Amino acid sequence: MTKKSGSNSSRLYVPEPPFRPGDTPDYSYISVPAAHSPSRPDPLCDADETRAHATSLIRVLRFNGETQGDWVPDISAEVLRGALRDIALTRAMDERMFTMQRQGKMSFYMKSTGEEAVSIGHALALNDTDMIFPTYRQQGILINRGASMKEMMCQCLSNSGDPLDGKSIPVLYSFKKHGFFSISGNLGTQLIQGVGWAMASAYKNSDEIASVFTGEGATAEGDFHYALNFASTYRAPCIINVVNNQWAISSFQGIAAGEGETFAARGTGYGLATLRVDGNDVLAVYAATKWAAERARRGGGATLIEHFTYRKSGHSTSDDPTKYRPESEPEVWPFGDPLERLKNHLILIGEWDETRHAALLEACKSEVRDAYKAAEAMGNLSGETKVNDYTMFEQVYERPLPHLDEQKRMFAKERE
Amino acid sequence: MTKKSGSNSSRLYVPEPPFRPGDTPDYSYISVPAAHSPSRPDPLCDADETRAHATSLIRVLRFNGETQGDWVPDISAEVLRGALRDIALTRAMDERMFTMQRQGKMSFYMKSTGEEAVSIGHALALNDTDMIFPTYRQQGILINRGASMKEMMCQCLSNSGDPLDGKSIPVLYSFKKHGFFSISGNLGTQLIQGVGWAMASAYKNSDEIASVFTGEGATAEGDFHYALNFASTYRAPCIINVVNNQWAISSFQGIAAGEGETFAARGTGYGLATLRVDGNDVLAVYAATKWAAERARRGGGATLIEHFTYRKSGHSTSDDPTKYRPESEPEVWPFGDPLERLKNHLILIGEWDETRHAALLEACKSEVRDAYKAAEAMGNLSGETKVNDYTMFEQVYERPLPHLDEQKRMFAKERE
Amino acid sequence: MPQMNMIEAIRDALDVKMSQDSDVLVFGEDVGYFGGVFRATAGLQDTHGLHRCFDTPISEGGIVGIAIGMAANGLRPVAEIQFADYIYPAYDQIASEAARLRYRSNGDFTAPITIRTPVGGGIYGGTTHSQSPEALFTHIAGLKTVIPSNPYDAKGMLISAIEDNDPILFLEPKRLYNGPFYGDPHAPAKTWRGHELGEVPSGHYTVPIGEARKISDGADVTILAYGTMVWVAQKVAEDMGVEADILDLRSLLPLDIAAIEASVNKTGRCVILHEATRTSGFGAELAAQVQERCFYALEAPIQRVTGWDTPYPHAQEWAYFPGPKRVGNALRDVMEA
Amino acid sequence: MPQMNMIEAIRDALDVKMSQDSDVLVFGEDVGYFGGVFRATAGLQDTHGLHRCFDTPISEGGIVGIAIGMAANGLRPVAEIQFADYIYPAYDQIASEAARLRYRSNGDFTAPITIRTPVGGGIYGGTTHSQSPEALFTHIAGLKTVIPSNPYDAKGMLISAIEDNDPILFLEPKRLYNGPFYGDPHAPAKTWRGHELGEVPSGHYTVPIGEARKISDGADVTILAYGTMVWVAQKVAEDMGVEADILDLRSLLPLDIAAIEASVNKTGRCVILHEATRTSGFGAELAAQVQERCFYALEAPIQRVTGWDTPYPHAQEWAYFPGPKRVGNALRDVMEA
Ligand SMILES: Cc1ncc(C[n+]2csc(CCOP(=O)(O)OP(=O)(O)O)c2C)c(N)n1
Ligand SMILES: Cc1ncc(C[n+]2csc(CCOP(=O)(O)OP(=O)(O)O)c2C)c(N)n1
Ligand SMILES: [Mg+2]
Ligand SMILES: [Mg+2]
Repeated sequence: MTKKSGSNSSRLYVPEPPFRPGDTPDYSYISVPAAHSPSRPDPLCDADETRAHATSLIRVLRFNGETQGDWVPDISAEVLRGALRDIALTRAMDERMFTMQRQGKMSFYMKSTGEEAVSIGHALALNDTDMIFPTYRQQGILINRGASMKEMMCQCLSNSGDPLDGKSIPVLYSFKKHGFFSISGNLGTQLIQGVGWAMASAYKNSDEIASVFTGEGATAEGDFHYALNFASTYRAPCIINVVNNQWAISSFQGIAAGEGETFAARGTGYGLATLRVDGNDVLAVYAATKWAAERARRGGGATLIEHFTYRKSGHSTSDDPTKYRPESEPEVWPFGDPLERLKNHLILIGEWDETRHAALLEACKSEVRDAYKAAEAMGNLSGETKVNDYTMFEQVYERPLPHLDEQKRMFAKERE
Repeated sequence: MTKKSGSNSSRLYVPEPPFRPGDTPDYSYISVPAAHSPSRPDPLCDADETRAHATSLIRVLRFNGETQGDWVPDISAEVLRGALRDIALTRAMDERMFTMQRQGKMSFYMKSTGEEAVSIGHALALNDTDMIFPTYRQQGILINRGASMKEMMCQCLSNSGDPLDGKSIPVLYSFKKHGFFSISGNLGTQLIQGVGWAMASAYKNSDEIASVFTGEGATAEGDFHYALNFASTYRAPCIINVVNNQWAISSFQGIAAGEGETFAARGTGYGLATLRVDGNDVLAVYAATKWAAERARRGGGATLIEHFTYRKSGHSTSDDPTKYRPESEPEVWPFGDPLERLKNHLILIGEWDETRHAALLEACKSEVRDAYKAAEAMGNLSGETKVNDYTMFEQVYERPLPHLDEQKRMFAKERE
Repeated sequence: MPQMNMIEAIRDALDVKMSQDSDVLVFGEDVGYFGGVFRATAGLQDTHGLHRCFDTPISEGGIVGIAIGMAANGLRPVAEIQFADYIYPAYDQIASEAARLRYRSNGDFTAPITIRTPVGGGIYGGTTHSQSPEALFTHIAGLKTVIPSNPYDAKGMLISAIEDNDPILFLEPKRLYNGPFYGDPHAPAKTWRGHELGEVPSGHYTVPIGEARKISDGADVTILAYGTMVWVAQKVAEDMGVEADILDLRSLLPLDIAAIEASVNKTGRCVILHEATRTSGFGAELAAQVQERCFYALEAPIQRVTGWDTPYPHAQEWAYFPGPKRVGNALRDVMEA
Repeated sequence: MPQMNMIEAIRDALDVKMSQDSDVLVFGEDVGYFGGVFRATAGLQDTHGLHRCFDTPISEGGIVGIAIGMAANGLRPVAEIQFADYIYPAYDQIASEAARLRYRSNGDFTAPITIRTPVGGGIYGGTTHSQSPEALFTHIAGLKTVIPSNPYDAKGMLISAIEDNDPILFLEPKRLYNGPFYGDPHAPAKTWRGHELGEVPSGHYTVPIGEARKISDGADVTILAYGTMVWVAQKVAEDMGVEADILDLRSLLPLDIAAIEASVNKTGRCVILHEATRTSGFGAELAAQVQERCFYALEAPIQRVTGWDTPYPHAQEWAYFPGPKRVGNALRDVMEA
C-alpha cells in the first residue's frame, strides 16, 4: 500500500502528531520555560486570577537541580528523600510486574513510568483521608500511602491473596483504607463521582476533599464535563487532575485537545481555578496540589490541574508504542525524567549522593522482589490462581438473591 | 410548613436565583452596556482574540432605536421590515397556538415569546441551505425560511395534514426542505450531530455550514461537551448557539452556569471563537451570526455564540412560571422586547410608523387565523385527529420487517 | 388512615426518610424550589432545607454520577430523572458504575442509591415522554428494578429502596399518579380517593422488595403484570368474567418467581402484560422462566401483550397502548387454546 | 479463494466499500494511523487517506453523534467502539437518536450508520472487556443488531450493513477473530486457515441481514446460538453424538423466526445459548417466541445456557463462560426430558 495521507484534498481537518515512526523527533519547538514560572496567587483568589496559569507552566525544579520561582515549596529534605524513594519504588514495581506479565504470570499490566512524580507529588500534598478517584496510572499514590505492595501484586496476579478475589483485571485496585477509590475500567466515570463525594463531604461539614484523575485522552468523555460543571455549580471541595502524558494509546494529545488549547484551559470557561504544572517536577506538582487543596478545604471550590508529562512506556502490556510514535521519542522528550530531576536537586542541596542513590535503587529492587515472591506464593494466572471460583457469585448484591443462588447450584452441578 | 431554606448550616453550596415569587425583582445590578460594545475582529482571527467577547455583550440597537458600535450590519430597511414581520408573525402564531392548546385542540405547545430575535436574526444571516439543528424554540427560523404555517400547525394538531403523521408531539418539527433538522425531545443530542453534519460538509468540500442550538440549561448534557470538543478537533464549519433565556423550566441559569462564568466562555477552553450577544437585539444577532458564518465557511472553524435573552412565557403549556419566579419578572427584565426594539429603530430611521405597525400586527393575526382554520379543518386532538393509526408501523425501518407486519395484523384484529 | 394519591405517597416516603435520616438527600432537574414537574418533591426543600433537596444541572449522567459519589461517602441519595425517556445519558453511570461498584471492588465500596423516574404512556407524551425501559435495567447484574402500581406500595417500596444497600431503579407509572387507570382513556378519570390502596399509613413502614402482590385469586389463568397494566388486567378479567390469578409483580429484579410458579402451576395458563416494546421486553424473561419452570403444567402457549415494536407514537397513543381490547384478545386466545 | 481470519475479513469489507463509495468514512478511537486495537482498520488510512479513516477523541457518545450527523448529510459512516463494554456513553445517541430519527421525522431524515464493536469474553478481559450487550439493543425499535460468527459472514454482513439504510449495530465476537473457538481454553488454538468459512471471496459480496445459517442438520434438538457459542454448540453436539439442528442466528433483529420455527417444529426440543448475563438476555426473547409459536411441538422445556447474572469476572472467566460442560448439561436435560 502506498502512503496517501495528506494527499486527500478534502477540507475536513484531521490533526496529526508532529512525528511518526521513521521520523526523527525534534522537540526544540517546545520551549521549556527556564527561569520563569507564573506567580503564586492567594489560594482563595478569584478563579480569574489563575487564567494565565492555564496556559503557562508551573515549574520549580530546573534541570540543573536548582529550585526557582514563586512556587518553591517549604518541604524538608527528609520528605523529599521519601518522595525519591516512592518514585523509585513505583518504577521498580512497574518494571517487575511488566516482566512478570511477559512471562504469563498475569493477564495484563500498566506502567506509570515517566509520570510517577504526578502521583507522588500529589499524594505528598494531601491528607491520607482525602479520597482519590484514580485512573490506572496512579499506583504511586498507593505506594506513597503505604499500601501493601504484596496486596497490590496479589490483585494483579488475581490470586488467593487478591483483596478483590480475582474479580477485576490487574491494576484496577480498590483500597478504601488508603482513601483510594475503586478504579473503573470505564474511562472518565469516576470524575463526576469524585465531585459527588466532595459534595457529600461539604454537606457533612467534613474537611476531607476529593481528588479525581483523568488522562488527557479521557477528558473527551461526558463525565469530564459533568465533573467541571457540577464542581462549579456546587463549589465542590475537590481537585480535578488531568494527567496529560501526550498519548492516549495511539492517539496523540491533539486529538483530544483540539484547537491548540491546553487541558487546563478547559476549566476557565466553567469559572474554576486552573493550574498547569510540569508533571515531571515533583516539587511543582506538590506545590500546585497544596495550593488547590487549601483552596478546596477553605471553601474556595475546585481547581483543575493539568499535569504536563510524558508516557514513557507503552499504554499497557498489550501495546507496542513503536507502531505509532518514534522509538526515540521518550528519550528526546524535553522535560526530563522525574526521578533524575529530583535526584539532581537532592544532590545539589547536599542531601543525597550517587552511592546512596545506587543503594536506594537496589533496596527498591529487593523490596519488590521480596514482595513479588510472597505474592506469587499465593498463586498466579499461568499456574493455579487459587481463587475460589464460587466467589464470582458474591458481592453482586449485598445479600444473596434466589436467582443467583440457583445459578450457584447450576454451577456446582457443572463442577461435579 | 415553615421555610427553612438558608437555615441549613451545611457547607454545601447550592445556588439560588436572586428573586422568587413574592419578591420584587430588581435587576438594576445588571448593567446594560449602552454605548460600548466589543470591537469586531476579523472573522478569521485567532480564537483568542474573541476571548473578551465571551464575557462582554455585542449590542447594536440602543433602546432609543439608534444603532451603534463596530457591529452595525449593512442591512436594508426592506430586510429589516421582513425581520419585523417574521418576529410578529412568530409571536402571533405562538399566541394563537397557546390559546388553542388551552382549548384542548392539541396536547402541548411551546412559545418562543421574547426570544424571537434570536431565531430571526440568525436565520437572516445564513443561507437557506445551511442546516439548522434546532431546539423547540427556533420556530422563528421556519417562519423566516418560508415554511408553510399551516403545515407547522398541522404538525402541532397531529392531524391528517401533519407531515409527521402524528408520530411526534407538537413543535417537534422536521423540515428538511427548509434546512431544519428533525427536533428531538431529548435535550442536547442534536449538538454533536450538527457537528458531524458540518464535518461531512467539509469532507464533501461543500460550502454549507451547520448551525446547532441549545438552551442554556441543556449545556450541562454531555453532548454539549462532545460538540465543542469535536468541533474544535476537526475545525468543523459550524456555529454552536446557546440561547440563554435565563430559565430551564424552573431552574435559573445559575444552576447550569456554575461559578459566575458566561455560557460563551465555555468555548474559550476549547479554543473556539466565542461571541456573546444581546439576543433581544435582532441586528446584533444578525451581525454575530454573519461573522461566525463567514468564519466557518472560510475554514476558520466553529464559533460558540451565547444569545442572552429572556423566556417571557412559561416553559410550555404544562408550566406555570409564577410558581418559581416573580410574576413581574418578564416585564422588568432590563433588555426590553425584541419586537419593540426593532420597531423603534425602524421608526427612528423613518422606515416605519405606528399605523403600519398596527396593520402588520393585524395582518399577522389574520394570517395566523386563516392558517389555523385551514389546519384545523384537517383534524385536531379534541375531536377527530384523522391520522391513520396504521401509520404508526411505518418508518420504523426503511422497509417493512416480518415482526412488524405481524404486529400490524394483530392490531387489525384488535380493530375488528 | 390518610388518603393519598401516588405522588403524595412518594413525597411522603421522601419526607419520612429525610426526617429520620440526615444522610438522605433528594435532587434532580426542577426538584428543588419548584418540587418537580410531577410535584413529587414539592415542599421538601422548604421543610428540610436547600441543601437536602435541590435542583441540578440538566445532566442525567451527572446526577447519577454525583449520587454514586455521595453514596460512596456515606449518604443515601435519591435522584430523580425527570422522565425515564431521559435516563439514557445516565445509562453508563447506572450500568457500568452503580451496578458494578460493589462487585468490582469486592465490597470495598458500595453505591446505595435510589433513582426515581416516571415511566409509561397515557399522557400524550409521544416518543420521548412515554417509554418503559425496565428491560434495559433488568439485564444489569447488581441493580434492582422495582415498579409500584399504587400509593400504598409506592410509599412502602420507596422507603425500602432508600434503606436498601444496593442501587435501585424505582419506576413510577405516571398514568397512575392520580388514580388507577383501567385502560379506557374515554372513561371518567378515577382518583385514588376511596380506593383501598390509596389509604396510606403515615410515618414509617416498608413493603419488601422482591415480593409480588396477589391482586385477585382465580383458577383459570395467571396474569403477570406490573405498573399501569395491573389495573387494565383487573378490569378486563372482570369484564370478561374470567377467574384470573393476577399478580402485580412490583419487583422485577429480584423477581418473586415462587409466587409466579405457584400460580401458573395452578392455572396452567399465563398471560404477560407490559407497555414496553415487545421484543426483548421484560415479558420475554417472564415467558422464558415460566415455560422453564411450569412446562408440564402449561395448557396453552404463554401470551405476551405489549406495546408494539415501534417508538411510542403521539397521535396513535391509544393504538399503541396495550389496552383492554388487546389484553382481551390474548386472554381469550389463551383460554380457548 | 483468499484465506482470511475474521479481522482480515472485516478489514477487507471496509476496504471494498471505501474503494467503491467515497461516502464511506471509518473512524473511532485508535482506528486511524494505528489501525485499531484489534487491527481491524490497519492500513485503511494509508490506502484511503487521512480524511476517510481517522482517530477520534475518546468519546463514544461523540463518535456516534457525529456518525448520525454525517449520515444525515449523505455519508455512510462506519464507527468503531473499541469494546462493547464502552458503548454505554453512546447509548442515548444510539437508542434515542439513530434508532428513532427516521420515525420521529417520518422519513424526512435517516441515519444509515454502522457501529462495529467487539463483544464477548475469552481473553481475560474481566468486567469491562468481555460484555455481550446485544439484548440492550434488540429492545430498541428502529435499530438492527447482527453478529457474525466467522470470516465469510463477517465480510458479507458488514458490506450489507454499510449498504443498509437503517442504523446497524455490528457485533464482533472477539474470541473468534483469529479462529473458531470450541469452548476449551486449554485446547490448542485453532485458526481460520483451512476452515471453509475462512475462505473469503475478494471483492464485493453480501450476506443478507435477517437470515440464519444452518450449521448442522439434525432431528433430535434445535440449538439456537450466535457468535462464539455457535462453535461451542457444534463441538458439544458432536462430542455427545447428538443429532442437532444448529442455527447460527447471525441477525438478532430482524430475526429469522421462520427458520427457527421450522427447526423446532421438527425437533420438538430447543436449547438457546448465549454468553451474556441470563436475565433479560436475548435468550429470553428467543424462548418466549419459540414457546409462543411451537408450543404444541415442544416435548421439553426450552433451556437457556448463558453467562451468570454477575459481571464477567476476571480470574473466574472460565467458570463464568457457558462452556461445554454447561451446554452439555442443558442438552442432556432437554434430551432426557
Ligand atoms: C469509556 C472507555 N472508552 C474506551 C476505553 C479504552 N481505553 C482504555 S485506556 C484508553 C486511552 C486513555 O488515554 P488517556 O486518557 O490519555 O490515559 P493514559 O492511558 O494516557 O493514562 C482507551 C481508549 C475505556 N477503557 N473506556
Ligand atoms: C435529556 C433530557 N432531559 C430532560 C428533559 C426535560 N426538559 C425538557 S425542556 C427542559 C429545560 C430546558 O431548558 P433550556 O435548555 O434552558 O431550554 P429552554 O427551555 O429554556 O429553551 C427540560 C429539563 C429533556 N427533554 N431531555
Ligand atoms: Mg494520556
Ligand atoms: Mg433556558
